[in-house]
Amino acid sequence: MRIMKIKVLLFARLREIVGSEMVELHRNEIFTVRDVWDTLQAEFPQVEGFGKSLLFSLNQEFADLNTRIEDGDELAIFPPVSGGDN
Amino acid sequence: MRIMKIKVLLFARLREIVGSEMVELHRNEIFTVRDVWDTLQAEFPQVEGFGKSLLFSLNQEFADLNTRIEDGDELAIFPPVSGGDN
Amino acid sequence: MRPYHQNETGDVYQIVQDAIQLDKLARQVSQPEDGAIVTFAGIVRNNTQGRRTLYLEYEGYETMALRKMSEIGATIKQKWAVNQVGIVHRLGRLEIGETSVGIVITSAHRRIAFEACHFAIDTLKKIVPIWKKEFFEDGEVWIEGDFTQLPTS
Amino acid sequence: MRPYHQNETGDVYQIVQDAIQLDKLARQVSQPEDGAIVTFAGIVRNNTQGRRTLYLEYEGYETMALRKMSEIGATIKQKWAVNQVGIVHRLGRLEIGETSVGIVITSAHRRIAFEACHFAIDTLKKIVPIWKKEFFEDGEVWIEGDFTQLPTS
Repeated sequence: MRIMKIKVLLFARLREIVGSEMVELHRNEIFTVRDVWDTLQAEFPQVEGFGKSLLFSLNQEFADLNTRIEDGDELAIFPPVSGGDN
Repeated sequence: MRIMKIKVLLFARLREIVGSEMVELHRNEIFTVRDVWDTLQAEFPQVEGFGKSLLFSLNQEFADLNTRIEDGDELAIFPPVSGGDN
Repeated sequence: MRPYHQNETGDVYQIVQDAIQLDKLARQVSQPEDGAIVTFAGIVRNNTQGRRTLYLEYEGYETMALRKMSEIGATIKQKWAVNQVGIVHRLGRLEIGETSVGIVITSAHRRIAFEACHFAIDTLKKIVPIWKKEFFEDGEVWIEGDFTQLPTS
Repeated sequence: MRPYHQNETGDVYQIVQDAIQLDKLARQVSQPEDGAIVTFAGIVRNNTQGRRTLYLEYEGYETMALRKMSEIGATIKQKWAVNQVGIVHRLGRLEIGETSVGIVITSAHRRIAFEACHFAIDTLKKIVPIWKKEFFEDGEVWIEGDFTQLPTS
């Protein structure tokens, strides 16, 4: 069985909580964004409370938990955006 | 009977048609803006077609044909304004 | 170049004969409480409905125009939580691309700044006694605004 | 200072690390067909609900942010008859009074320019992946936008 490697970009508070702006996950079955998020939660339990209000992007387009992932895709996970004026 | 002198400021197309930016009208009874406008039309028949869409101001506040005039008031007559962008 | 003249509340209502510097006006009226600055510049366009414009001439009833510009600012400050208002109109001959009117609204919040700035230019075009004459290759024409019955004081 | 980078349609979508010069951006994108230029500047305010702010730090997912800023411009050009769009966002540490985002919309007509500019900043705050952290005298906090289910492509 092939092991898939997925690189995940993290931003803002999520980046700080995990302590890294990029993590590489290894799993033998990764099909969707949900699989990645489950793996991330298993490896970094501190992110758990975050789940309901996170955003996902795949190859720089918004994605959701059911979006399918291919090898080499650029996945990012981040809180709701807050740029612009304050 | 006292002769009232009223100075009337004219602007834009109205100024061009009359050929002056200020006219002084003399009349023995001037009570309202309407009296001034009637006198102006009598002295400068070329302004007649203008009547329906003119604006009046008395002492730099918008006025109408029924507004009363006192000696020394600053009266102005002008077309609808068109400042700003084009 | 001299700074714009701020009145006792820090707002600017001014008529000028030379180029309007909107960025300078914005810097001058802005404060540490501002979160949003919206500006409007009215620009002399190179055409009117396809007819090629050469230049414009603006004429004003200056004392009344200044009074009406201040009135617009006072209305804005009553209606919205804006911090500062700046309205500067230029008179005389203006070339294509030049700014005839510049408006700056500062506020803590953007929606207020947009609404107030839009209101300012819409109202200016109704009540501020300034007129423009447009010069084409083959003639000239006074532009007249829409006639609206204005409130008398 | 270098000019902003205009793409093949003349629009600007850029992320910078230094001061945003909104007047320069406006001059660069403006054209003889413009009758109205509306700009928006988002400014670092000195307080949030009365609590004194020291400074802000902005962080972005730059490649995606640029893509989303271009998308906003493309949507605007589909919806309104605007001439040019310029959107510049700054990242890094910003002091009170500095501009975090600058938007310029040029159009023949003012209503269009106001609507498009307001739409641009409202949409930017929903879909452009940039975040800010606010530093107070006694702590710091990540500001998070309202969570909204975004359309997936």
